[in-house]
Amino acid sequence: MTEHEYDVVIVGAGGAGMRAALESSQRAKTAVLTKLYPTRSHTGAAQGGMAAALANVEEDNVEWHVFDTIKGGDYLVDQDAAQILCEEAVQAVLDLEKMGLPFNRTTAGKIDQRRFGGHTRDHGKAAVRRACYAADRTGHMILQTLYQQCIKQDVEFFNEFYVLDLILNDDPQSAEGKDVAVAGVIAYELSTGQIHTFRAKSVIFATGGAGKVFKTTSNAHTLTGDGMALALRRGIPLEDMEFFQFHPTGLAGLGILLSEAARGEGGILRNSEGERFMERYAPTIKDLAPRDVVARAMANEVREGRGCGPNKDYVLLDLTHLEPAHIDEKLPDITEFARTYLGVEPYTEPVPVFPTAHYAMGGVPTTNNAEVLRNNHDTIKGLYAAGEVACVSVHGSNRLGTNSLLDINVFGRRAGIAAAEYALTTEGYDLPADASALVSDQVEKLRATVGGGGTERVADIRRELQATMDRNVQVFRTSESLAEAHTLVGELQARFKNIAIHDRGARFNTDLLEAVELGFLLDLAEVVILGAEHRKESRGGHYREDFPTRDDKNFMKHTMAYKTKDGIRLDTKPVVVTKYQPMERKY
Amino acid sequence: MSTADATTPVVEPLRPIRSGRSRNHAEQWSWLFMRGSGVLLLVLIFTHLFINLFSGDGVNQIDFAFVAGKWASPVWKIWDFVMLVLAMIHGGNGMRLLINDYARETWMRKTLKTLLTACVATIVVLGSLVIFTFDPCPLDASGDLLPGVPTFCEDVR
Amino acid sequence: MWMWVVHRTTGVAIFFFLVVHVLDTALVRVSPEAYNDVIGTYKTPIYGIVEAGLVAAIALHAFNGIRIILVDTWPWALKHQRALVWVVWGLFALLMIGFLPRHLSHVFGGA
Amino acid sequence: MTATAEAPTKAGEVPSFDVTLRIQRMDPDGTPDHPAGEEYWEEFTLTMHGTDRVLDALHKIKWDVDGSLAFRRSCAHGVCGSDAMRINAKNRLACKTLLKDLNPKRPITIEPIKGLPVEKDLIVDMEPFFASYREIMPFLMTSGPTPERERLQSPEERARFDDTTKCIMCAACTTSCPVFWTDGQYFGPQAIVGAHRFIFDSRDEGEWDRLEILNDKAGVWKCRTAFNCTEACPRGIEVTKAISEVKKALNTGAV
Ligand SMILES: Cc1cc2nc3c(=O)[nH]c(=O)nc-3n(C[C@H](O)[C@H](O)[C@H](O)COP(=O)(O)OP(=O)(O)OC[C@H]3O[C@@H](n4cnc5c(N)ncnc54)[C@H](O)[C@@H]3O)c2cc1C
Ligand code: HEM
Ligand code: SF4
Ligand code: F3S
Ligand code: FES
Repeated sequence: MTEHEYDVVIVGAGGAGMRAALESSQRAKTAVLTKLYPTRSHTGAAQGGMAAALANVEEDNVEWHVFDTIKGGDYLVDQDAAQILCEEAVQAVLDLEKMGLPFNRTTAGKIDQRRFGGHTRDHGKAAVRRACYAADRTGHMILQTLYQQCIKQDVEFFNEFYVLDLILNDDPQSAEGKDVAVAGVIAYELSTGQIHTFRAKSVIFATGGAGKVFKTTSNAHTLTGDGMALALRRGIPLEDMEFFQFHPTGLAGLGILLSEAARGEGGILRNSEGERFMERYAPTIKDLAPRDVVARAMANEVREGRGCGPNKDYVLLDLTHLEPAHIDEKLPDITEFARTYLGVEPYTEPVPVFPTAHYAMGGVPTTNNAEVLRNNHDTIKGLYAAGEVACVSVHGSNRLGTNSLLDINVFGRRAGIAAAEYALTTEGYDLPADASALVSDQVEKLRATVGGGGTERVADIRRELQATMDRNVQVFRTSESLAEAHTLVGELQARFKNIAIHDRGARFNTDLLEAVELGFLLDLAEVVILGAEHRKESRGGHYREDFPTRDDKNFMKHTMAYKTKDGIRLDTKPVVVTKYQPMERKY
Repeated sequence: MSTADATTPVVEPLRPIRSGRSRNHAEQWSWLFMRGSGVLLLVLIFTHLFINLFSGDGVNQIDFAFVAGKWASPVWKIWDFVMLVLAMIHGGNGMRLLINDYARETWMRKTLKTLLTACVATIVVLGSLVIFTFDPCPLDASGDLLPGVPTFCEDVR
Repeated sequence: MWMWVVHRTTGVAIFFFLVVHVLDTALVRVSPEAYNDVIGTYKTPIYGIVEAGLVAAIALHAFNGIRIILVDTWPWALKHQRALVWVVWGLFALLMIGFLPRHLSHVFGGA
Repeated sequence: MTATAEAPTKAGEVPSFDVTLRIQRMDPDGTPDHPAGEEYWEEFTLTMHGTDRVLDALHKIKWDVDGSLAFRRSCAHGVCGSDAMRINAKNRLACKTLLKDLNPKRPITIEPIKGLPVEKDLIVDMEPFFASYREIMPFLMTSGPTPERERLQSPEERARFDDTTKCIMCAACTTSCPVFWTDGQYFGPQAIVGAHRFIFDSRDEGEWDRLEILNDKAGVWKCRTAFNCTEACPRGIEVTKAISEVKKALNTGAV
């Protein structure tokens, strides 16, 4: 075991983690712990763009952006947070440009912007060009640029360190008003199998999403919701976990994402009859409606028998009317995905697509300064969260495309500043002598299963979990489907206790870590299902066939899920409404 | 907290060059030389080979007299000299690159490079001496022409 | 990659040949007889073949050297470097077709 | 191993076939049959489908046959750069290589990328690779006051270095370069690609610092235009071209 001591420890080196590191490392002694090399983080997979009302190509303003964000999130958005997000957006984009990010340019040399789903001019009148982009690899360029700046600043990285526990000085579920603070984190070093303790005055969680609870997903294999699950296990609530975004255009059967930019650049969705069906669902902005609307429309077309292909289980994304040169310039990567993985030539053939699990709107609840909340009022001193792991909540029940790259930059920066400044004011808390006990215990137990009596395989349980989630908790949900999922996940959790792994080794034991990650996924799946069962309405990404309308009277509030000794306890938290009263959501 | 509005401190510019390695552009010159000499060598060697092996009677014509005949002309003397020097430096430099690539231990590198330099130097010196002190009509101890000298030697006498 | 291996090997081969070649030519300073003796062995069939190999090596090295120079300096050549590899082999084949029969007839016929 | 097309497939069903993977393994902790650090080959025969990639086959082994097989992966669609490996003697991304494109009739050989120390099975130590990248100062360098809005750049200026911005640092290029194999000293093509991205960025003013570094013994002049890098790059970056543009800049003194 090795012990370390830092002012600020950042867990995760995606966009949010590195943006925070840039701020924090200038102010305080900072370490970044990441289970992947920073440049492997899934921020790099983001394609379409980053929203900001720069008004470089047409009239636009922050207020319209705020409105779109709130409406897009079906009014479950905390409006003060949305205001911050959109106001700081302009500076966030300009900051990245100054760090060297190679945005696409207008002929005048300014940052170019394009259309994206749900982003409109003047409160919904027409689609607006708000997404700043670098071809269809905006996230890649953000990740690279932030990493480069981290190199410039000599940020200290601990690569391939898996954070497996969070240490607080007290129980976060203790009475309101009491001081609960962070003491540090425990990490497992992949290359040696060693356990490291990090004492820290501040800890920032930036561990990204949890898409792997689903089978069909645009998320990486490594997006197993570690940060959320760790927080949950230590008694910190999770907010709005039932809201998961299903992105309309995943490559059929594979889930690999084709950015909304494809539609932003003019791509059209068609059913088996060749009909542009979005005209029926969203007459004004058609294919550029928000993702929940489009995903549901697609799933509905397939259900009503207008799906394409031998099994009639997907629809088509048609780019054939676009100039090949235009496609090459604006959408080079995603068209290559279609070629590589489906053997489809997008210049001449429409591409088979179907909704894919994409983004967790929910997560660890935070204030607008990224401080983690342990109930509706109190923060945990020194603990911060930013990025997809967090729920501020700027996305409400449905995130608008390009608002997440914005989120990680705005709130990543805020988290970095706040964490460092707090760290400079405190001595921090000492780790207890047995701080790493839980982790070493967990690791040793798993090692001991090699060749032992365990009969269950990690992969089998994971496959069943993902299949259940896809079948029952996807675009359409009912009380029956959720109940089925609930029972199944319960069974899987029981079976998980009886697993056996193969690899006893100390070095690069990825077998062991996959088992740990499955544990996280199982915990999170339960929270997602419970939240969805409880929310008897349809809103944004959560659609209950048995309750197909939005119910502001009973459910205009955030879900808060707490893990207690007796299982998950659900509670609610009010939504912050400042200017925009809920209205019917039409596009 | 209003911390998020705090301005970002300016980052000190880094030392201009971090890499502590030597840089006297030697490798650039070597690279340019390889290309320059390559082109020249192409002309020199192909002509050389053409004359020696292809034209006339091919390889069979080569003997002392043939060499003497060629070197009677200063053009061929210079030609062969330039070719010799360029080829040896080009080849020698090429061998140096190989040594750099394959010999990992410093002592090995050093030894090989010393050997190489010695070898190239000897060959260049020896070759130049031969070309420029060449006597087409050497005499034996008794003052007679050695056998095998070109026929024109008779006239010279 | 394979052209790089070829270039390297031929370069080294030529280098060592050149060393030997200068040494034997140096014999012209010793005596015509000594020189002619050594050169005489070049005219045996075995040496004839070695000599052909040498010409082949030089030709390949030289043509490929030119290809490398072109690729380094001329964007068109860079783009079509694969085609140029075939051009190198083509030129090489042509040269050898021109040279070999004649050389071998000198070697095997004449001596 | 012969591929056996299975009994007539239903319409729309992806045909399946048998394929053998021959994987180079090494366990730093040792196994009952192999001492620590020994490199050995192991074969696995699997039934796979037409749309499956090499990564799917590796997962199938890891998940269903032998959990100790170690390799890196994350995004599974060729954007994170985790899973470069030597597949049938060529560097590729496992997640971007379809089995059916590899002639599944013959065993598919899979080795770790060459030239970096192997840590376990297909995992190599990437630190030397990233160290080279760090050394070329891969960040925008500017002088003078920071403008309030964005620095202007025309689409043409932007296009100049577009190709090299695509790099995902998978190391497929560097570890396919024969010069890098012979000599760990060489910065390797990726570092040059990384430098190229800034050298030709009209906003950057550090180009001569970087060019000086690349003018070094370990720099661009080590490149023997072997083109392996260009052929290996999964992002289709014209790596040799980028290197040649850097050489040209050094030779002409103009960027
Ligand atoms: C295919 C795709 C396309 C997208 N396109 C867009 C778009 O166009 N516009 C937009 O705005 N948004 C887009 N998004 C969403 C957006 O990219 C993500 O939400 C965002 O990048 C998340 O960033 P992050 O920093 O929170 O997490 P990530 O980038 O996922 O980083 C997570 C980090 O946490 C680390 N980590 C995780 N667990 C642990 C642990 N236990 N210990 C240590 N480290 C850990 C990982 O190593 C990693 O470094 C897209 C998402 C996907 C999947
Ligand atoms: C005939 C005309 C010749 C041409 C056009 C030529 C061209 C070249 C070029 C351009 C290179 C540099 C390759 C690179 O940097 O990648 C080179 C390398 C080399 N040349 Fe030549 N050359 C010729 C003759 C010779 C001769 C006569 C010798 C031997 C004495 C020789 C030995 C070498 C060696 C050893 C190398 C180094 C190879 C390497 O590092 O891979 N060359 N040649
Ligand atoms: S240049 Fe290509 S091969 Fe090399 S690291 Fe970058 S993406 Fe990989
Ligand atoms: S493979 Fe190596 S030699 Fe040059 S062209 Fe590529 S870096
Ligand atoms: S897994 Fe990300 S590139 Fe292959």
